[in-house]
Amino acid sequence: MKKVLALLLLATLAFMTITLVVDNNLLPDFGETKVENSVSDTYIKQNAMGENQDIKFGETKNLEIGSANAITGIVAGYRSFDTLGEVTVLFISALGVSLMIGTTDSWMKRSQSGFILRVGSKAILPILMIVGVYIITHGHLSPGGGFQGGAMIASAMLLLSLSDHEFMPKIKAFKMLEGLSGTIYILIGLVGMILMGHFLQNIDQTGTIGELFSAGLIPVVYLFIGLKVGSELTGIISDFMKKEANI
Amino acid sequence: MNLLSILAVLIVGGLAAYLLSKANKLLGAITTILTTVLSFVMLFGIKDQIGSTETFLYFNFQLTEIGWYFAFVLSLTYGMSAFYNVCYKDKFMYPNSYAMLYILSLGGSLGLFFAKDFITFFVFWELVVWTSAFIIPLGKSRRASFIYYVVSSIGSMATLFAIMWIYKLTGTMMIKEALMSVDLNFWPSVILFMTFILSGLTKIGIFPFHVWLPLAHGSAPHTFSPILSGGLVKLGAYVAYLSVAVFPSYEIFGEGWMYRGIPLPIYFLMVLGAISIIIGTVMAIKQDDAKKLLAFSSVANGGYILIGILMMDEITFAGGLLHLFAHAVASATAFLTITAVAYRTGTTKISELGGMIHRMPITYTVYLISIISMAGIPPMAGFVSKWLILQGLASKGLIIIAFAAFFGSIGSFMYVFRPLAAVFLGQLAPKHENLKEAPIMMLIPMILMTIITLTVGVVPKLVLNFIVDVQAEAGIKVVSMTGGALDVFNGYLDATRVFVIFGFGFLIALVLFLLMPKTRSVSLMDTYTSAEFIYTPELLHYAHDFYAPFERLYKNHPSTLKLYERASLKLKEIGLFVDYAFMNQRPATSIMWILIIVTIVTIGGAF
Amino acid sequence: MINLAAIVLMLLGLYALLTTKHIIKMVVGLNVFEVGLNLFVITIGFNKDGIAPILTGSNSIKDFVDPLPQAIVLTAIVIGFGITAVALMVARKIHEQYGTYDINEIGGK
Amino acid sequence: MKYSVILIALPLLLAFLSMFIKKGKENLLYLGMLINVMLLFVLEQGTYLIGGFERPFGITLVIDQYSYIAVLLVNLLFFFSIISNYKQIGKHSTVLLTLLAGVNGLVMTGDLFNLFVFLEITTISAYILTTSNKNYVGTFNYIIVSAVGSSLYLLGVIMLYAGYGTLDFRTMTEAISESNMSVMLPMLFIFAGLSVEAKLLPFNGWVKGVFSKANGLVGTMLASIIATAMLFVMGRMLNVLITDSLIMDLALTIGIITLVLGELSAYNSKSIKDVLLYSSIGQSGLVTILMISGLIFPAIIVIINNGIAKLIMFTIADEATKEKDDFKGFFSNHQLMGIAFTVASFSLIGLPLFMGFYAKLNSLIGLFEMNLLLPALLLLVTIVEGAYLIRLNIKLWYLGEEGTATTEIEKASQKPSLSMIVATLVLAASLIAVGLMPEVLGDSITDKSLLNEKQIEYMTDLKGGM
Repeated sequence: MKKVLALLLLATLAFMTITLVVDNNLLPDFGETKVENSVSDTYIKQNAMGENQDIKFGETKNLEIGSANAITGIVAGYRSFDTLGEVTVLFISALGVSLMIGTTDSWMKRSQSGFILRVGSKAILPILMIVGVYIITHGHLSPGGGFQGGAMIASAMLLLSLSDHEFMPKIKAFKMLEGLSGTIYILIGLVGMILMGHFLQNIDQTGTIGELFSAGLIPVVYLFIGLKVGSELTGIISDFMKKEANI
Repeated sequence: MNLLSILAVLIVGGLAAYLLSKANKLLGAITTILTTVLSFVMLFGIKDQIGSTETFLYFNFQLTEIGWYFAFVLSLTYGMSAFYNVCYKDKFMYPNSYAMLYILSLGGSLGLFFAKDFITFFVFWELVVWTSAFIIPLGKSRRASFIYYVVSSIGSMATLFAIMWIYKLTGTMMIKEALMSVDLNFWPSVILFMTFILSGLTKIGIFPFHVWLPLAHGSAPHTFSPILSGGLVKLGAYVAYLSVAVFPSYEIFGEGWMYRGIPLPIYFLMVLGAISIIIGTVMAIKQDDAKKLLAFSSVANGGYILIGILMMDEITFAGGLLHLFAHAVASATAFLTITAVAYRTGTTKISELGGMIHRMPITYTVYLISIISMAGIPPMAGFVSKWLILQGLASKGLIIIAFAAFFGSIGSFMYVFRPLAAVFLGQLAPKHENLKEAPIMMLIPMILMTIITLTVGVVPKLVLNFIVDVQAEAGIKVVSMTGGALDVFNGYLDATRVFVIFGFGFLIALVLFLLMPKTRSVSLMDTYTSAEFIYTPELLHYAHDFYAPFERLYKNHPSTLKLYERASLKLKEIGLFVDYAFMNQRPATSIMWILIIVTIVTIGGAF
Repeated sequence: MINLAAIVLMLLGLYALLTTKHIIKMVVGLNVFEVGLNLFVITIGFNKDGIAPILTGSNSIKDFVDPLPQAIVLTAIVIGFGITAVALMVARKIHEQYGTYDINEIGGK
Repeated sequence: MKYSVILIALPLLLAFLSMFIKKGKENLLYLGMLINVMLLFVLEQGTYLIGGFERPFGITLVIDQYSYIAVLLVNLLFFFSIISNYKQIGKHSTVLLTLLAGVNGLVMTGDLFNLFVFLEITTISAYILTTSNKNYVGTFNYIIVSAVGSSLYLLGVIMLYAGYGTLDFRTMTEAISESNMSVMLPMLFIFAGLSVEAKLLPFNGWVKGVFSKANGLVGTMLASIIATAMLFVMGRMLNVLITDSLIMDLALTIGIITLVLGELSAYNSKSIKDVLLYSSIGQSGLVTILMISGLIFPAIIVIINNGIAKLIMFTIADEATKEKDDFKGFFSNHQLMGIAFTVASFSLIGLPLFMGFYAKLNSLIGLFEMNLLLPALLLLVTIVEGAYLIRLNIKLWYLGEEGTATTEIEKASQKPSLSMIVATLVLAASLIAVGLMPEVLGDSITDKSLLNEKQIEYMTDLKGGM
């Protein structure tokens, strides 16, 4: 009976929202969004500060943000305050999980991992780590960035701990790494405030677009975000592996 | 010596009482006496500054005749009852806050009478409400204070609604200008009138709102009940005056339906007053606890006062105001005597007492005189005021209201006589053998009050002069007095001559009493009936349910308190529904509600 | 058409939340709801003949897709992860406290 | 003006630093809290650009007259809440720091998506705080419902972005007022999303599970600090962004339902904490009504009054029900706390000489401009509110069964911390001070005397200020 009612309710809601979404003049139809009438037009042309120059890969120098990947330009440049907030969200959830699990070092007993897993993980692990680091460092050039690279490093850690069970207890430094990278991220922001006048402001020399050392502080910021996300995810995974301290 | 100095004395006195009585309780009690009596005396000092205005912070005050008269009545009752605090000082849980709240409630009521604008009026009104709401639980019951607060907050919120409505209409907060310049057509102004007067009705204890009176007076601390029934009930009369005299009610309702010259809304209120007289009298007869009995008598007398003030003609209005004074003094004295008895015996239950006359003769005489005035028997002040009210009602030809007034007077003989016969007369119970008379500090106020009742009864001109000024200020025809005698529409009342005749009659009765042979008094407790041993002699004591046959007439009468309880239960059920429907700890319910709201709005939006 | 599919996906997630009794399934339902939401956010920025907003030698910035929704989705996904981690840990504590994942039995206590 | 971002950045910095030190994390919390309070003296109004980019492109922190009061209030309430409940901090000092940053961000941000991020920071810190009362089912319910709520908010914001192309609050409001596109659906989602956290009635199924066993610290954090921030955010949304008439009527009806049902269920509940939680639901309903009918100035006073009163009452309620649940006559041996509690409850009812009265008068003036029914409803609800608060006060002050007058006072069982008594008394004194001299609130708020002028329309620059 409850299921039927819920289904009925959601069906009417679906019908209503779809009719409203399709034939109202607010949302452009699917596929016809014009970038021109939105803020992201300046994000792409990177002329928020005013001077408008056409951007060619490899030539234009000292753009506002100077990152080839427009999304990284937004995430770590124009709206990096959001990213700071988001990193705190991850930080608190990792902290919350460790608070709830309590300080216990009794780990869940798990059966010995299979032969294929042990050998296979040894082969895959280096590839995973290299690709992860690559994605973090090339955040401003190719798709991806700190969060995606951090997740890959964490999955490498997970693979490692699945294969041999003594690995995870040995790691103590993650909490420190987490705190360190978060602090540096805010220090970059404060330095930006003192030097350039506004919190989290990028430096002027953003190099030529498309090169590795371009887009000013953004790769540095993304590097620390990658480390932070990697350590936090691993921390969460290790907490879930612990047994509840029977307090 | 002006308005602000009196209020300053009271407010500062209240705080000082709190600190002093923390040091030692006696000091705190004495400060209560000093401050209240000082304020009573200072009132006479500023009698000549009528019309002077003062401002402090954002409160502004103005001394008016009516304000002065009410302040005079209240500070008299407060001053007299303050004497009891000395003897009752270590009978409270919080003696220091009792002293402070006691004085602050007087400060609040005086500030209320002198208020020039509505904000000051409402601030001091609420000050009185919550100070008394925190004194009542010091007595026997916490529930009484809760019901008291709820009923009086119904009234004060209604008046706040009317005040803000007037502010919207006239744009000014000054009481006089605002009430004068209200121009609404008939029915909205009726709503405005009813909501404004509501707080007065709840305070006087008129029919639907009389529920808190017996509970609060009955279970308030013994020294605060006289204030409650003598003083605080009169605040409602001030609001009634404002809404009838200052608010041009007779002109505005003039063209509506009239009954013998009284407009419809005012006549409706007078009917309510009449009903509360009947209810008060009938319920008072039934009570076994003396304090509850007197509380119900305040309900009845509140009805008289309201009818008097609402009539707004020279006879009944003067009678109403005089009755206000007479009832304040008489009921305060009656409560004081009951408190004195309770101080000695520890109980106010009529059936447990008896024969107090042998041990406490002075308290007995004081009680006798106060109930004579309350019942409206000639030589006392109560008679003059009730007589004026009845004259006015008869002259205007209001049959129903006059019937209720007569019924109330006759009924009052019955209920005042019950404590007299059961508590003071009759046999002294063995356990009260070694009882002493009430202490000196209690006797002083009792005797003073009886003297006042007697003198006003004999020479009503003393108080009527004040009332005449009030009538002049309110623009009503002034009650005419030729040489101490009040002219009424069919003749005149010369109170002093009436007193002389009564005095002469009293003398004859006294002589006869002394000459007649003495009766042999038999101790009640050694009753013996046909070899049957009585195990519970007090059941046969005639004080035990005194008016049983009369009470059987209306044994299962409907009680308004049940009505209030049922309403409160209904509200609680709604609260329970909210708890059940929204608050269970399943995410599904809240999400269901969110989706229902979103669906309804989207459907609404689509069309 | 994908944005309508995204809306349907969201409602499926809500259906799961409304009807399931198992608290872990509720967390899964919440995730389905958030995936649907993220899909909807992505389709807002979609342009038929646009390309990924990454500048390389061969393309130019004229025909980029709108990058802002993609940046927002990045943050939304990470926040969704944070909430799910905390929710799962709380679910585990509930299991330790009541010994069951069924919300009706838990509600009873 | 630079300092406004430090109010957010500094607590975060200290939160990250607190990972390094094992013991003594509380000192970082006290440090961050103190610096934030000191920064308040230097705060002045203006728009702060994050990253140096102009308004529609970068994120801006806006402190206009509206959020100036909000920032002052939120930081001071946080300060007093920590002082009076420092015993219950335990392992939560880092989470409290992020909560402080999140709440400051909520109130100051001028960007819709940034508001979503700070909303998440605040709610997740709140989840972890509530786990301290071991009622995990309540926390789980809270997580699921407010996750759905904030996702709905994000859905609304994205729809508005699709239509108007900007995420900045002020450019969005200007774009909406110029164009005549139908914005009903996104505003509905935004209102639904925010009202989950602002505790409006049909959306607040989570409140009872979280509050009924919350200890002093968690109770004050949720009922006083987060509630104040959320009501300020709700006020900004209802007043400036939501212009669709259907949604405004919806908000008004929900506000009225919440006010009436909230107060009635408070009247029905027995334990102190239930009474307080339902009363805060009622107050948020009242704020919604005032905000929707354009009475911003009385709404702000109601929020301030509710914030301070709830802080006092929750701390003392937790202290009262620490040992035995029957708190009858608790104040007989804690008279100072009793005075603070009674002052707070009187100010909540709106009795004269307290801040609540000043708020009630102004809201009545405003409501009377609209029609006669709303003020009548407000006053009827005040009667119910007065009833259950006075009943609570009498039960707390007076010992003794129904029929007997008690004279002796039982011995005090536990000694409350000195800082709690001082903090609650200072707050109670502030309630009285504002009640007596409303100009104490600072001329920026009440540049008119109490009553002579109609309620001031100072929010004109808000329409442009954000």
